[in-house]
Amino acid sequence: MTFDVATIKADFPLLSRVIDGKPITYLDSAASSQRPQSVLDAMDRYYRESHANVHRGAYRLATEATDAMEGARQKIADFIGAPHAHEVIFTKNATESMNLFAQSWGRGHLHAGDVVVLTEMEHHANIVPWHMLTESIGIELRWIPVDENGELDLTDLDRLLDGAKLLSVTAMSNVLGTITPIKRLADAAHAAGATIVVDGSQYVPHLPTDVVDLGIDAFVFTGHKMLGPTGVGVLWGKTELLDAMPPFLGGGDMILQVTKDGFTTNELPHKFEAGTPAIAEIVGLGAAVDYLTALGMEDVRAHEVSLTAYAMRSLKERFGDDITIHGPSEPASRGGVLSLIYKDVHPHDISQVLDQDNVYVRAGHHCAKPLMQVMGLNATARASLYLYNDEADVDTLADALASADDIFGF
Amino acid sequence: MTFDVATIKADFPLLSRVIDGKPITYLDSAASSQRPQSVLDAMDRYYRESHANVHRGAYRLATEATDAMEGARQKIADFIGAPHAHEVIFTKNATESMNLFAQSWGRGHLHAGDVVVLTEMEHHANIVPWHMLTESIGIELRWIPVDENGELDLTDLDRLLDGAKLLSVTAMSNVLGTITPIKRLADAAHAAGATIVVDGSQYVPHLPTDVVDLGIDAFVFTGHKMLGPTGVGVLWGKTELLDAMPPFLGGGDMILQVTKDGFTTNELPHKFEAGTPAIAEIVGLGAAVDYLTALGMEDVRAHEVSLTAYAMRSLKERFGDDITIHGPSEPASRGGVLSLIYKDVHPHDISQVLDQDNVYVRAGHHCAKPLMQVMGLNATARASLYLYNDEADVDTLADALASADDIFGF
Amino acid sequence: MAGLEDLYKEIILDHYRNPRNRGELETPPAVKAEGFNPLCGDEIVVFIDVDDSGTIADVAIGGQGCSISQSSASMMSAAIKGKTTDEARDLIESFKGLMSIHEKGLDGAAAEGDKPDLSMGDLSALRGVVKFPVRIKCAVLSWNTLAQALDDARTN
Amino acid sequence: MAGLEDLYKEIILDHYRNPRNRGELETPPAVKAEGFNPLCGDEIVVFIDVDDSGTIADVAIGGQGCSISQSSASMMSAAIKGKTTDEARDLIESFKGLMSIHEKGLDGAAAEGDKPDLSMGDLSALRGVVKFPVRIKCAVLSWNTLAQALDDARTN
Ligand SMILES: Cc1ncc(COP(=O)(O)O)c(C=O)c1O
Ligand SMILES: Cc1ncc(COP(=O)(O)O)c(C=O)c1O
Repeated sequence: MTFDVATIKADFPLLSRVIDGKPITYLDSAASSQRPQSVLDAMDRYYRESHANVHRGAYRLATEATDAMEGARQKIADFIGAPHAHEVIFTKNATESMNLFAQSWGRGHLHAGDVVVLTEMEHHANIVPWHMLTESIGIELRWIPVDENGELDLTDLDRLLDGAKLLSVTAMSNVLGTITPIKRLADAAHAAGATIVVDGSQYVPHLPTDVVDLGIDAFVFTGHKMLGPTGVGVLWGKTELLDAMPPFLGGGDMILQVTKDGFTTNELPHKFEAGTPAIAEIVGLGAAVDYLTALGMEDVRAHEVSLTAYAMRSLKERFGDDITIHGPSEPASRGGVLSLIYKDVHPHDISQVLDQDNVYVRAGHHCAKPLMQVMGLNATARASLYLYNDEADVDTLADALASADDIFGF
Repeated sequence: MTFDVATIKADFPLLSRVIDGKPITYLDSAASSQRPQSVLDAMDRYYRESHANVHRGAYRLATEATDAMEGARQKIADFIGAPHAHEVIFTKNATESMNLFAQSWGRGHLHAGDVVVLTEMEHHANIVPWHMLTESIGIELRWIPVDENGELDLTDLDRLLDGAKLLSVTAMSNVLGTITPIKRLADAAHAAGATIVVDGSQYVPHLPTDVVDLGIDAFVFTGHKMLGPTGVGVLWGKTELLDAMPPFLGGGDMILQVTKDGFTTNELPHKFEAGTPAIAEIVGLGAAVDYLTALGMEDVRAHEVSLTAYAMRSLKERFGDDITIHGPSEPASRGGVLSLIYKDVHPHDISQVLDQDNVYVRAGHHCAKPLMQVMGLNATARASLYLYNDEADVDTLADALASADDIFGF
Repeated sequence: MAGLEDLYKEIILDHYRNPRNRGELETPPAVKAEGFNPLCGDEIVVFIDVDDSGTIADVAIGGQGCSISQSSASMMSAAIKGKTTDEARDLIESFKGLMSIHEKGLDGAAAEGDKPDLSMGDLSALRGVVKFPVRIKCAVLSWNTLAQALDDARTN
Repeated sequence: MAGLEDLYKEIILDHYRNPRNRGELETPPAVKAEGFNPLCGDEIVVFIDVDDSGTIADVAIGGQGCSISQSSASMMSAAIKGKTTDEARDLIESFKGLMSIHEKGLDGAAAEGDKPDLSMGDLSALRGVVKFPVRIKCAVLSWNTLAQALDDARTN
């Protein structure tokens, strides 16, 4: 299958929407991607034909629903190279996944004074759960710094990891696009006797992923950024690690026995999936993974590298010093997340001006306030690229950006 | 609008499925309901036209998505009589709602030795979270007993509530159909100085609900049992109560400020909605509430009472002492949840036999093991009725049940 | 679609109605193991009394459950009584092979285990269960519980 | 659809480019309040110096944000300087009335507050913001922060 963006674009109903006579240019996939028709169809079909509650029913529909959900679990396990489907725990989003890990693993393993190492480029989803443990348990946080190029500064890595219990780090920054050296970080963490959990929210949608090859212990990501529906996220963890973690939410499906005096927990993955799961959403995420697999993640990555290179080159050519593109300058070492500063137009105003031309980018702190502070910024306008974007989208962005001059009078 | 079940049935695509040449008879709505076309359409339209991440974007699509989600919040608030939309907190299911309440309110208010009162007819979702607090904080649980008619035995209510901090109770049993006297329980709890939280998972889908009129402090329910999608649940709480609760999950959207040193929380409802919400599912639940409102919950209830009466009468007439229907004998004081024991055929086998005729009921402990133990049962076969069921469905159930005799040779 | 006659064979119903070795054994000398099916609530209690030569001298079955879990337990008890623990372990493996749809596909006929030599006796009547995948857990529950009891007997 | 010219009026851009009363005041005697817009990251710092007669003798504005939040803060600072705290509170109410789309609908013209008598001066240029509902929070941020500063000044 050749990677033909026009064909791909046609698979995404929303991208053909026309507003006020103009087509739309969607450049906010780092916040949330769009979905192909096949994902919508999979969910619709599930609801029209096979919906019933899972795991507990002996009748035909309940079996179909359970098979659909467990089939999706296997697909997702395969997609990230997980050795066992039962290591894939479904949550509602990456944020819940990280909170589950922090609360459950943290309660089992962390005590007052224990050290957790983060980086300055984390999303709030990988900061606030640890602040909460600082408040409840009294752990200590250390931060791997970010350098001027927007990469992790690993000079002091060994010192930072010394005596640490955990390293929790993003695989790709949602502000800078920086791809972090996860294998190296995993080795360093393990050498220091620490566990490593990785935030793959921006990574899984865009690069071939193999959790075993990365050498990590646990991994979180979210469905809606990888062509899947809202309402579903994943925590992957090694079996031994998950087995040793206490349960997080209590209720139906996660128990083996309940009496008035207590309860015992069910086996993986059920132990961490209390209550009725997001069945249709899990089925939808399975279809999203099918779509990505059919395209081939190597090709998705290649497309994005070349599009990112085009975007960086063409925006620089057109706007010169009037534009700043934050993050690594080398397209091959970053994702297609372009945090822009244009002249001294505030990012919020940039987004407003672009909106006039149906060009959709995000303005703000991107839930990474500590990083913004390190960068000395209050906000950026972020254009993010995905498999359905093409060079024409980048050109439209550039044209729309130029129109800010008319309004702000430069 | 008259309540015409044939018309209603036609709104639910799954109910017209034919398997092996036979139509299906869906009698498992207490586990999960089916969805009308309008709910599927609302979600599909959302994904095809307006999807973007909410709350953080200034552009057109992001505004549409935010308006769709917040519009649904208002509808749901209205549906349960909540004074303020910001009191409606979206979760992934009722189980998460109850865990959120238990963990967050519990941490703020409960200490070792404090008493929480439950009833013997609770679902595991309203038992296990409290067992977990027993383990972590050392609270004490007391249980309101269930009598032979399947109703709460309130003889000792005042003694049980004496000195208690919280009463957590279901508004309708998912095994027996029992409707509990919430107003009376709320008064008693408040008189004893206790807070009351109610599990409305089986109540909201079937009866007109007004949380203010019920006099309760907090309320949980789940989308998929009330014609909504999977992946969305609700916690409602009084503003003062929610304001006084510490956050539950940490991450994006729930913060006001984040630095490397700590964070401050956002206002309601965001404080409890970390990460990307189940946007499409919330929109779908809004459409479900529209559907229910258009039918009128008074009429839904009236239909179910009369159908339950028909079912109890006709099953008894046909099978006499060979059938036991657990729970209150008076249809007006119960929901359409019929836990059956037929001769000495095991419920699991009943469900298997019925499946042969595409009659779908649930067999098992229904996530209420303590109740099963009190009732001296290991399992029941549960047929549960909803607005799209009619007398013909009950008759089909009875015919299919009779065929168990052929196999088990009575 | 599989018919109910594949599931509810006469011999299965016979074991269900007249369960063999139903009861309890004194512990010690016997060991006791409990198994739960968290989905449907089935419970099986297995008592085994292993003598010094490693033979299962006595066995008893308790608990509650559906026709499949109860009859499987009953047949199992009959099959292992008087066998050595090693033979019992082989039988567990054979039975689980019979029940393993994942490797063999859903066709009952091809679902025979890798060790069909071991005499399965009445147990082969349970072969039809693989056509009803949700019921496999019912059939296997007592066997997993037996495996646990054998482990416990060893460590005692 | 509303055009950008409704939002980016010349006078707004003027206040954005040349913000009035930008800076800090010494605390005490001044009081300081900080406001955040958690969605976009805008930050406003308001300093007010209230004299014994209840007059806002001096005001200063700090922080970072978009053209709307910054120009609104600048205009606000000019409007309240020399006013009494009561007058400032009235102005907050009037301004919020101007911005309240919920009661008035999205039509800018009809969005005037209940107290249109109070001279809004340059501020009425912000009226177009109601056509861009997400930007209302930007416009209102400094006013909420002022309200907080006035509360603090009272309790001091
Ligand atoms: C009474 C009751 N409470 C709570 C729940 C849990 O709902 P959910 O599985 O959607 O979290 C259920 C349904 O399973 C229920 O019947
Ligand atoms: C790097 C990163 N981590 C975590 C998240 C949180 O994802 P979600 O909002 O789906 O929980 C995001 C996206 O918002 C992200 O970009």
